[in-house]
Amino acid sequence: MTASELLEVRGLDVEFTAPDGAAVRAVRDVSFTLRRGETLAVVGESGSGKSTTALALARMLPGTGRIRAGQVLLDGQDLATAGPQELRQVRGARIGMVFQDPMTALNPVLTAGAHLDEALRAHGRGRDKAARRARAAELLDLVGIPDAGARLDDHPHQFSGGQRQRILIAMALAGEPDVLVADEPTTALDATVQDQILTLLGDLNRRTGTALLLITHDMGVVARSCARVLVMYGGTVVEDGPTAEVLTRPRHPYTAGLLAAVPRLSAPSGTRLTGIPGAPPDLARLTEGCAFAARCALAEDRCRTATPPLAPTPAVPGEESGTVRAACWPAAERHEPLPAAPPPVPIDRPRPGAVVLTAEKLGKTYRGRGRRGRTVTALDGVSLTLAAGETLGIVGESGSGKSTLARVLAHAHPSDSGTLRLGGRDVTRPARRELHTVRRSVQMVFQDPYASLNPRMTAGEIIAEPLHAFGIGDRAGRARRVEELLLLVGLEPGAAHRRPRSFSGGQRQRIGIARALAPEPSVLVCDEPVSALDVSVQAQIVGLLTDLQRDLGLALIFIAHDLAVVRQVSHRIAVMHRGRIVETGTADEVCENPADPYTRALLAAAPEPVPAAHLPRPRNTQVPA
Amino acid sequence: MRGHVLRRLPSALLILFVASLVIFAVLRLVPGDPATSLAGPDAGPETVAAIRERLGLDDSLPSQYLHWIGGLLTGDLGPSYAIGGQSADLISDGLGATVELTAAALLFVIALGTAFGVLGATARRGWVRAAVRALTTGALAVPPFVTGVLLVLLFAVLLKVLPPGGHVSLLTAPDLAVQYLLLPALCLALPSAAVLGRYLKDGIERALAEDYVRTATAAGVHPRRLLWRHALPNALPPAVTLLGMQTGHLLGGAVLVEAIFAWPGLGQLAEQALTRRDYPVVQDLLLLLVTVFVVVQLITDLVYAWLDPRIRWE
Amino acid sequence: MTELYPSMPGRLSRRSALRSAGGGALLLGFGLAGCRSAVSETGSAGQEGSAGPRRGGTVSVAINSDFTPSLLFAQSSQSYQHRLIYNTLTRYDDRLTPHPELATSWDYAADGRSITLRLRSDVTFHDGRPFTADDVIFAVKNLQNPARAAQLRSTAAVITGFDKRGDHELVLRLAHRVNNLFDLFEFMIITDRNSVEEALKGTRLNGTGPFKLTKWSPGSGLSFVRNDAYWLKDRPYLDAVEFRVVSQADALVSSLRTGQSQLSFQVPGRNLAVLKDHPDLTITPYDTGAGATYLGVNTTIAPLNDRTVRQALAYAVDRDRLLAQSLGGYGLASAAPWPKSSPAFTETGRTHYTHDPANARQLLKSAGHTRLDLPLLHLALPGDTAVAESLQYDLKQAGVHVTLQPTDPATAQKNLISQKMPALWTMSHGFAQVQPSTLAVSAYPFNEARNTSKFHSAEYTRVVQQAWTSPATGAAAGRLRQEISDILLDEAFIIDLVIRGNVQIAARRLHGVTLNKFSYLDLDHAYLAG
Amino acid sequence: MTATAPLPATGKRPRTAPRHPYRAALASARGRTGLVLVALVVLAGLLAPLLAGHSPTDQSSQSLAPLGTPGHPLGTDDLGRDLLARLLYGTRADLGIIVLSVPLGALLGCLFALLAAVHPVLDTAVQRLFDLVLAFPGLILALAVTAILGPGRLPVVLVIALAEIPAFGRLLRGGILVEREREYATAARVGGSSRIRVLTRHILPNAADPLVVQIAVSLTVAVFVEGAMSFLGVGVRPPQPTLGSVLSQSVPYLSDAPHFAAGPLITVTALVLGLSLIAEALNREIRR
Repeated sequence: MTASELLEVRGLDVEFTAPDGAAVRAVRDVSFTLRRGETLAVVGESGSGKSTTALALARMLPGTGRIRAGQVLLDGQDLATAGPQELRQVRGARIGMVFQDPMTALNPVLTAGAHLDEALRAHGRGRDKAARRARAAELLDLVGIPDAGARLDDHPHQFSGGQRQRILIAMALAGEPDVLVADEPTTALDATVQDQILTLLGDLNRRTGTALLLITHDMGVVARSCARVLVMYGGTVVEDGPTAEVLTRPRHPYTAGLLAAVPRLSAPSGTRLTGIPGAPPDLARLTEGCAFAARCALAEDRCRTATPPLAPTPAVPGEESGTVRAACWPAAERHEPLPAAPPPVPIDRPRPGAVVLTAEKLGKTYRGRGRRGRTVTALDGVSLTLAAGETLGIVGESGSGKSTLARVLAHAHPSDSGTLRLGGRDVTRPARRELHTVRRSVQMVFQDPYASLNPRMTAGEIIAEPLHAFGIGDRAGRARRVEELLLLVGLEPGAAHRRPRSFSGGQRQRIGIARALAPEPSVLVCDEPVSALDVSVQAQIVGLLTDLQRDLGLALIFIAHDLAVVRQVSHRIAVMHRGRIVETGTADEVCENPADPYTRALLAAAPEPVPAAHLPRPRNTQVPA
Repeated sequence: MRGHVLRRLPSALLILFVASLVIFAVLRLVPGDPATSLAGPDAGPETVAAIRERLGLDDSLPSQYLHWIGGLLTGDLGPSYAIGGQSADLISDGLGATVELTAAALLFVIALGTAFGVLGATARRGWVRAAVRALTTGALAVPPFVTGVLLVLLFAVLLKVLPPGGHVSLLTAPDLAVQYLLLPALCLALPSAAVLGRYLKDGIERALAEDYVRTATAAGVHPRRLLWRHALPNALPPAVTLLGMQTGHLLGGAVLVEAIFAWPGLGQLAEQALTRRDYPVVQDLLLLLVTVFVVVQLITDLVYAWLDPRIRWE
Repeated sequence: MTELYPSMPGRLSRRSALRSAGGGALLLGFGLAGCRSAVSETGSAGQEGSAGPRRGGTVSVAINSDFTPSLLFAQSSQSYQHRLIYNTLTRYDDRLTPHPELATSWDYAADGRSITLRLRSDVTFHDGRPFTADDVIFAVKNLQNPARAAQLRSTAAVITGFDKRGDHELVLRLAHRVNNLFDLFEFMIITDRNSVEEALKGTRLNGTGPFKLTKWSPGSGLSFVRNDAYWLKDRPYLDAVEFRVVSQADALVSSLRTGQSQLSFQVPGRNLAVLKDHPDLTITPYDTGAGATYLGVNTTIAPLNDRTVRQALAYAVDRDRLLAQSLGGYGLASAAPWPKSSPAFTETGRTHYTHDPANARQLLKSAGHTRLDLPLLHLALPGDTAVAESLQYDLKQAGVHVTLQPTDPATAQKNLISQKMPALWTMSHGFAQVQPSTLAVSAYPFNEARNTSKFHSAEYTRVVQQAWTSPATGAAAGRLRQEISDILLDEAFIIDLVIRGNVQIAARRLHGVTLNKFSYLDLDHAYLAG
Repeated sequence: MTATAPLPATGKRPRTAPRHPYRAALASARGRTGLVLVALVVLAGLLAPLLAGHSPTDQSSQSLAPLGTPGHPLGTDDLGRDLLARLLYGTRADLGIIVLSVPLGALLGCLFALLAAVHPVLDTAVQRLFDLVLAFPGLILALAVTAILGPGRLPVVLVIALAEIPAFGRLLRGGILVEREREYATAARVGGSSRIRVLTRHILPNAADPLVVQIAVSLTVAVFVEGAMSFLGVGVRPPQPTLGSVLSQSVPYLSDAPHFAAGPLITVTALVLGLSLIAEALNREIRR
């Protein structure tokens, strides 16, 4: 181990005990090193074990988690076997950590100053309270909180999400650690805020020499922030190498598939992405062999029987050998890049028909609770039209009013002002009977497939609920229709008898779509339908929605914060900001020639998975897959 | 804060008004008669009639109600029918003793409840957790009338370290008063302490699983501080609400405990007054207890807001 | 309330050291270790001395219900303080012979229609005002007022005229002869006529008794100090008396066991077992009988209007078991209401009915019943419930199935005096311990004119009136008493079960405590031995 | 979106559908112990007529017989009644009371909570009603109710139910307020379900979880209240034994005949312990 090797992980195995008593190996045989001042990304989808790996470093595993085997050497000290006292001295002082959700990671009853004070006093930084307070103010200033001294006495709820993440970073820096472990630090944040936070992390790395271990699912974030990347799948490292190399010339089929599934802002409207078929593996049921074998197009027999080791791969043209390691039998013998994935396929979709939905000057304000009754204007004169067979994309950051718009359009909430027409009829404030018919033609798909399905009902009951509500069919007829719908969204009919808990995220979203389609609506409002899904699954759902539109002639409202996805699926895009639509136009036009400064800011902040410098114009490139 | 109090005032007054009606009505529904209980076991009808006349029990019910409420509004709580003296004097005498008992019990509830909660949630040693569970289960399972007698047997009869019952005012002889106070307060507090302990245990376990505790752990904060500075303050606000409820229970439970420890408080007074159908005393007393409950609720809300900064700023 | 706790003796004994240590451990955080202890020694004495009578000391009396000023002139469950604050005119001995108190001597007129009382002249009230014949006149007139609810009102009402002969001699003229005038004199406390309304509110109790009331703390107790100007020279011995209200039986027992209280008469029989072997306590049963537990029968409800059925009930109950199990063995199982000290007591009367379920069934059968279903009302208090349960079981053995109706005392009282009792009830009555005739004119359950059982009989009325208005002694009196007893036993509208005497539990060092016939506590000669 | 959850996200194990949380709770070690304890007590109550060798009301002259007396394994009480029989029948009586009163209180509480969900004005009214019930000292209430209704099971059941109404009502009201903001509720509304249907079919089943835990807690409270009422002489009509009445009858003999109190104390403790274990297990599973 050289002096520059700060952290070395050897053969790390982490195990959890499932509620039924079974042992689940969440991380298996993970090894990597982190040098002083280095930036390393660990990327993977849900269940890949990336967060567990990060938590295991400082022995912060929750619940039943334990390190079963392996070493975590920090300057030669093995943290895997360290006592509580030693660990406390390492946490914060040598390894600083930043977690995903800034909304819950700060203690609501403590002030920002108290948080920093806690972190400082834990390692005896600062002689007394006053000294610590001064240092706390410095730290807040360092992470870019304006008017730091005065804000020390504010509580977390008085800060914005981005500011909270900055406070967390300040906390992690309080002990002047050698390495900062950031676990999905920007996932809960808007793109523009994400951009600022990533910039901050980069600056800190450069200025203080703190090494950065960044855990993320987002290839764009990896490309933007880290020199080296570790790709994890099914609890193991499948690929490891310099970011530029891995992202442009992936060796492992999973990495390639993942990259192919990431929507590119540069991809034009009306194209289709290829997702990875299947779903990530069940860790409790993993046996010997490559975890990805079941989903891999290139899998061979040995992939299913023996676990491939993480080994250096032969050099491919344009790269010096041995910089990339991959855990893949075929990759170890391949001397050329993986066969090129097809470029995004343009979909043949019918021209949009007649206008079905018109909104004019919709307004909606929420009265804040509490005695001041602070009001929030969620919609401020929003007008739009939607034609049959058309997809209107709506983008905006949190608080822009896009979700409110979705709910007003779907009559989940009434609007305060403006008019809403459906097929020429004024349906702004429909009577009870009329509301019923309106709802039948406008349905909604929700963001969170976990929250939008009633956990107490079976999939069949959930899908049949609108049929029941609109009085469609008798009992047997409804059962047949449920079966049809399940097939339509790509689920087996047998799924009808299972409850939401037993489905994966993507499957749940399919159930949500089936429910929305049940009453045969003409308009489907999709509120962030894919933002809670893994990238590989995201592509499948987007594809499904596009197919359904084509087959059923649906008019779609597609709301998202990710411009790349929106561009891909939409005919037209409306950009929302502070309750207003600041720009509308065809999808390609808005993305290529944005007129509004806000749109430009949004576009600039969106991280691209492959650094531009390494990538020729996407249209001509053979995107590896 | 003043805004909050003012906003709650109308509904508080409404509760009191409805409560006064309910109290009045229930008391009239209860069989028995102040005059017959006052007349003694061997009285004839003329004696009863004379007493009814004297107490104004032959007036119409609305007029009796208005007479009572009118008196209250002018600060006159009325005479006691059966016990003797003025209702106001009896209540103020008992109130002191009950406030002492309830306050001491509340202290016990807080101290024991916190100990139960913290130990139950964080103790590493299995036997400590088992002991806490045994204590909380026992406190809930053994009724106060048994606990009380057992406490007296142990501390007063066997060990002879504390008096078996009775009351000395804290104002006149605090050192002695505390000795009289210990057992009844403990007896009254145990069930509530067990409930609070369970609640806090749950709250602390929940809080310790929160992200912010992970944040603090990652910053190297000592487990002790994690508990006291991070987890506990978050478990407290809901516990305060519970404590507010429990104060009502403590006041109610005083009926039993005061009897066992010969504690001359409102519980004994209430029971005595109800037994003798001393209408004015029962009415005043129950309305007072409802008022106390309403005020405690209000205080609970304020303390909650004080403990939870998010409420303050809304 | 200041003096409800005796102070701690000076020398630190081993026990008190232990106590300080234990108490200190318990008082942790109160910073009180080493302070005064609230645990008292058994009765605090004055100076050291021999076992003989001596001055000084405080006695703490545990009572189970508080003083009720509005019932000052009626006999209630709690009359112990009456003879401390006040005096009566005369006092009975165990054989019902009156002895002087405030009245020094008396003469009946030959026709029994008037009596001349000579009063003590050296008596003053606590406020210094001398006691005169006017105070006696007031006391009698006061009891004639129905609002006072005095049980002996009928006797007081017989006094129709007052002839004062100076301040200390008085002739009472009577409407007719009564033989229970001295019951009245035993019962009637002489209060200050100027402050009777205040007395009824409990604010000022001014009497001539051996102790002055210094404070009444409702719900907590009463405090008395020695009346230095008491007319009985060098009495009382005690400096002070405390009454401590301890309503709950177990708490009462604990108070005595720990020496917190030195005297009580109200420990229920069931709770006495624990005190029996206590080294510092003595238990003294009084066989004079202050009350009796009875089974009341509503004679208007079929088939209880049939005397045979009532007699069957009287045979069905097992008085001895009831006495042993529900009353701790303190009392006298008896079918007649009279205690042993009563002139009406006879052993044949006592054992007129004994436990004989077979006979009971036989009687029921003869009345045409094999099974009866009846309600039985009782007070919802632990002791009363045990009695009722015991009765229920016994009656069931004779084929009488009763449903218990536990009832709160106020409702029971209302039912009792407004004649609304169900078929059966069980309660206690008093007034059998004095002149037998008083029972039938003063105790409501036995009242010939109007009673809870709704029992009427010209014969009973005649005998009672005759007994009341004839001389208290002599063969005729004895015959009339026997007649009353016979009627009561034969008619069985009130089925007496157990005569309950007062049971006195006192600290071994406390001597000279007595009660009068109405349970007024007399501490004139009481003292704490060294 | 990614796994910060410790365990590989549920729902990725199609091999077995996850068990219903209640069943999982009862299958946990804690839940199983609790279940066994409660089951023992319940069985004792149910089988009282078979297990007890005597009638619980038969008296004899053999008062306060000690443990192990031939024919009376637990001894006898002051009136010479068999303590085993009284314990078993007492348990039976208590079970009868609590299984009636707690569901009744829960039902009424839930009805009020549903009423509160209809309109803000009703909500305020219902909340004040709960406050009012909570504000009355329970035992005084018990004395009054029993005085009005007369002795017996009914007042005991009513007093317990009354005391439980606000507990359940407040809990469900809070749950409904939270759940109706959830997306699945919005989804149901958008899907055309009527208000009533959204409330009863969607929100209610999801808001009901804490109620199940509360039932376990309330059963404990109910036993407690029954005991207190027996002690105050307003319990079940004697001579019918209940755990509370046997206990309060044993109080005078606590120092001389402790076995008198031991039976009911152990039974109540087992019940309370069992219920609290079940409540904890449920809580854990529901939160999971």
